[in-house]
Amino acid sequence: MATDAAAIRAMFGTIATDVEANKDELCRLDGVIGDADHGIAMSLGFAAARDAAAALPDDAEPTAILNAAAKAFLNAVGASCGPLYATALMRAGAAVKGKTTLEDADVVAMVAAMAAGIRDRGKAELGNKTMYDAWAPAAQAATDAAAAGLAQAMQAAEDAARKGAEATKDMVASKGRAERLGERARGHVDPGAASAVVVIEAMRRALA
Amino acid sequence: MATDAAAIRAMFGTIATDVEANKDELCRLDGVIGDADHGIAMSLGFAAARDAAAALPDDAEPTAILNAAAKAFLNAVGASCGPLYATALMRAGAAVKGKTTLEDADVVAMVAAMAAGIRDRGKAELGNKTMYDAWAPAAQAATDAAAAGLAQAMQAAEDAARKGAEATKDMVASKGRAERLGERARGHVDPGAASAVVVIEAMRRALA
Amino acid sequence: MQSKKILNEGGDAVDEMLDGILAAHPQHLARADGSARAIVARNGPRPGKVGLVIGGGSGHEPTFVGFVGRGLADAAAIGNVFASPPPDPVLACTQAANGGAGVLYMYGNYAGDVMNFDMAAEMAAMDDIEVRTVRTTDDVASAPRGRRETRRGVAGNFFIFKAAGAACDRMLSLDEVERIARKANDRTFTMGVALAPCSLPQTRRPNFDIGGDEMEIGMGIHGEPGIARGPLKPANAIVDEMLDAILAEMAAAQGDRVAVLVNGLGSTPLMELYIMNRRVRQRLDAAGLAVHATWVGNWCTSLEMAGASVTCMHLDEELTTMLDHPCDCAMFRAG
Amino acid sequence: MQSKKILNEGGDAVDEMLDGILAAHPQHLARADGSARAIVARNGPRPGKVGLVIGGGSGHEPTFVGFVGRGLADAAAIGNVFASPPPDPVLACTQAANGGAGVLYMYGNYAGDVMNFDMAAEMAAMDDIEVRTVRTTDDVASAPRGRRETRRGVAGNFFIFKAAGAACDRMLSLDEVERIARKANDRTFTMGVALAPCSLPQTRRPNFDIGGDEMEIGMGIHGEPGIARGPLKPANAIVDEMLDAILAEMAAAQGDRVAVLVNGLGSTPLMELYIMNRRVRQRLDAAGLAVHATWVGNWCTSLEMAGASVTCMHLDEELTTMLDHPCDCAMFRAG
Ligand SMILES: Nc1ncnc2c1ncn2[C@@H]1O[C@H](COP(=O)(O)OP(=O)(O)O)[C@@H](O)[C@H]1O
Ligand SMILES: Nc1ncnc2c1ncn2[C@@H]1O[C@H](COP(=O)(O)OP(=O)(O)O)[C@@H](O)[C@H]1O
Ligand SMILES: [Mg+2]
Ligand SMILES: [Mg+2]
Ligand SMILES: [Mg+2]
Ligand SMILES: [Mg+2]
Repeated sequence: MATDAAAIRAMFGTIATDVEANKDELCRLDGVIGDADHGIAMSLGFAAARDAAAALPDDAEPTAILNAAAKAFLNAVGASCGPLYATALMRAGAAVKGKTTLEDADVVAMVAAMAAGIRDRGKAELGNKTMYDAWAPAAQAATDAAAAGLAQAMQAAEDAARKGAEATKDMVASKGRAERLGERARGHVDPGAASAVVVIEAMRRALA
Repeated sequence: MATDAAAIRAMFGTIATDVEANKDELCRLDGVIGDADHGIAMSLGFAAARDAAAALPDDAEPTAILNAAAKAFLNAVGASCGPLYATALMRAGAAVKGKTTLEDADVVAMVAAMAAGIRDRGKAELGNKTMYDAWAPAAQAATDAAAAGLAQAMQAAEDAARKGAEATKDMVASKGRAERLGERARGHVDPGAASAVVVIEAMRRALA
Repeated sequence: MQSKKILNEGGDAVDEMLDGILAAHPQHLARADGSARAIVARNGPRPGKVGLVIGGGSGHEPTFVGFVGRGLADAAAIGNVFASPPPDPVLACTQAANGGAGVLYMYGNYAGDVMNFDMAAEMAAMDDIEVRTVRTTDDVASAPRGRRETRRGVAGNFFIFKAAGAACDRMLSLDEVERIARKANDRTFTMGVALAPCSLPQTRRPNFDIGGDEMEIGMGIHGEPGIARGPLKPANAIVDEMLDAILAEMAAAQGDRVAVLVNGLGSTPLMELYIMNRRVRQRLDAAGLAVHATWVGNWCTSLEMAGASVTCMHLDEELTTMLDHPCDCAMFRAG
Repeated sequence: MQSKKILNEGGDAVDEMLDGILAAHPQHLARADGSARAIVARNGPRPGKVGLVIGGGSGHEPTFVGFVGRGLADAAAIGNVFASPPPDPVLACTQAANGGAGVLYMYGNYAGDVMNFDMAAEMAAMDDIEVRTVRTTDDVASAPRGRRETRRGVAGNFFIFKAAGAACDRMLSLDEVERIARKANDRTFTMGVALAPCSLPQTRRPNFDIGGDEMEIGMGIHGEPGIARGPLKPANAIVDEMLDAILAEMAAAQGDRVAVLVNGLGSTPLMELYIMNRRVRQRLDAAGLAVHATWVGNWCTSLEMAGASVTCMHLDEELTTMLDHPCDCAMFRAG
């Protein structure tokens, strides 16, 4: 199944809907170890991304859509997740530059590019208790399972993201707002990792 | 039973204790139609009055005690009840001027003088929904029953005060903080009338 | 459960607060000799100037103590929380503020304040100090228009005291100062709304009950009930209700100028107050009125009550001059 | 039950607030061309002057927008509630503040702000504007002394921005301004305590849970957990805990001078803040330190959070000069 511009537009719709549905829970998670706004920021960001994607002409290429979504997300949000997802989406756009329709491998490359963008922007490493702890294993799993087809690759990504997010519970944060909590952050899932699962699951449902 | 300076000192002790015990309830009543501080003001005022009375030399006359108590009450409190009780106590002092011990009739005169002091200071009339609605009938009842002895006179005063306070429930206020409430003040006892009952009952227990 | 407060003994709160104020503002404020509750401006009182003495209960900070300073009040008498000061500190203020040209008392129109300040005025008369009194009555919600003189004084104090203080600072006579103070009061209109109660330091218990989705329209700054209870409305609707009442009372002509105060009662954030101001400006623009100046903030509080009020002062040339006149107080500067 | 707020749509709160701010303070503030969230001082930026751009999430008013004005910040970029502004308004501020002598970014040290301001700095570099960055890290509760650079910036912004803004206004070079800003940050120490949560306009739900008799020591100004939960203590004990930490860090010599800020988080009344200041002064006196100036009030808030912080700035001659330098902002005047 090839992924065209319309599918990418639809993907932003799915992500926006799913994030909106999880908004309160994400705010609640952020309230425990952060500042209680993560659900708001994510829902604003993906709503803006969806609208920006929808506003482009029908013949816009995937890269243009991803770039427009990145810019819209960033300007609607700021915060931590703004630069992180904006960079992720711009890198996704760069990864598929020049293509009108994406092969399965391109989609997997897009996911991997997003994870790398988050890492580079946030200077996060594995185990820092951030969204990167969901995105990194997701990208790795998708890449590893790419040969088995997009459906399996994206399912593997989702499963790995979920496991990665769950694992942030046992971590002490060393990036982001929770960084100063020390031991008190332990026992609580990182909100950015939790929202990464929502995003990756939505991407799977939309694209695979 | 003659009332000497020691009895008047003791009276302030009794009033202070009783008002203190009713402090929270008086604040609660004031919260409904006023500013929730009447219990605080009354307990501060009578504690100061008690201490001022106690600080005078043993041979101080009743008038001196009442004047010292008046001044101490006023300076500890301000508010509405400060000038009202300070005036009441100063008038009580004036009513027994020159006496070292008070006959029963003097005590009744003292009660009547207190009611008159409150009326004059507050320019209150009967039915204004103020402490005067308890003090005025109390003074009248004590005067009417004076011939039957102090115990009966003071009991009559207490009963009349209680009835008067109860009757403020049905009134619309036209003095004090509740004045602007109009119909919304109806159904609630005036806190100053409620505290008057406490004061008059304490005076009965202490003096009669 | 008791309300949470950062206090030592509740009964010591007012005196400890004043200690903290004097420690913070030694250039502006001092205690009058021998009176813990009479706070005097270091650079205010001077010979030939009418003295302005304000005062009232504590719990409204920066009102009253924060408005003591050159160009505004010469002294403030400080009562217990929500309780008028007794006559003694008022008299101490009077003596400190007296420059031989008479003294004006200004305070909110409450039974307790009236009795205590009147007693002080009688005592001052015995000292041969001429005292006049102007009580503020800006709360339009507290009595019908026909009984303006029985209304409460609330946040409009800010403008009314300011105008009178400027008149004193400009060395006008007691007659003139009194006239300007009365005019300032006559032309100042406030309406407030409360969302949640405060609690007194000594009781640490909410001083009134209100439903979780209700507001009280016209509530007084000590938690006295207002005009009506109703469901909490959006900011614009609340402001519209306030402005409807204020504009009707003010009866200003197109092109007239007003000064605006959007005042928080204690725990309503500046964000909400400025959102209110946005609507106030829309309404005044629509009414063809020019806004000469706007203040937004917690200027007349009720401890940590939630809610806000809007005040409009209907300016004329003289009041504009008085408002623009500089003042330098511990908690308020203008000009 | 939702928290009560005076709002229209929660999502419109920040933009409506800015409308209300601009309506109230037209002499001081304007929007930068084409950017709703870039607020510029009318009389701030000028040729040859280093531009000072500050910013951060909304909900801390009067921080940041209230500190825009001549003698302090030239512009502030305004984010959503508790969220860093994106690079675009920061860049708009940078262009507006640029007088050809370089621009200094100052903001609290939070991951989101770092990423967004760094992106803006990269964009400014493409416009050939030299940008330096000094992040504030005054919250002693947020990391051990050895990791000072990872600490949060909180109410101490007040002093640190003030010092840097004065340095800019005195036409010092970008190197000098940066040096002074870093020194101001290095010598500023804050410790806070929270008693009750705030709630965001969009969720209207308390942003953290806390027991009815508890306080959180070292809580951040967005409700981030602090060092420890404990029973609510009396004011003096709370201040002592704060001052013990601050004095240990500050390591000042007898006779050294400090500036003091007792800051309310939103719904803690001035009464309580001044009671705290009383104890602060007692402790500083006992430590042999001289207090050069004190500010008490709601300068760096967390919407309607209850609680307070104490900040001490360890002055030297240069910082004293900067603090005394006049500034004229919409919500803050000095000198
Ligand atoms: N440096 C970083 N690298 C990667 N992810 C980060 C970094 N800093 C923060 N995050 C992520 O951002 C999330 C918080 O996002 P959000 O609540 O939107 O921002 P803020 O902390 O500014 O309120 C955290 O849970 C974490 O997953
Ligand atoms: N003018 C008046 N005459 C008589 N009593 C009055 C008058 N004004 C107020 N009061 C009494 O004072 C009581 C309130 O006292 P208090 O709470 O101490 O003062 P405040 O209203 O100043 O808070 C009222 O309940 C009423 O009984
Ligand atoms: Mg967050
Ligand atoms: Mg009362
Ligand atoms: Mg009272
Ligand atoms: Mg945030």
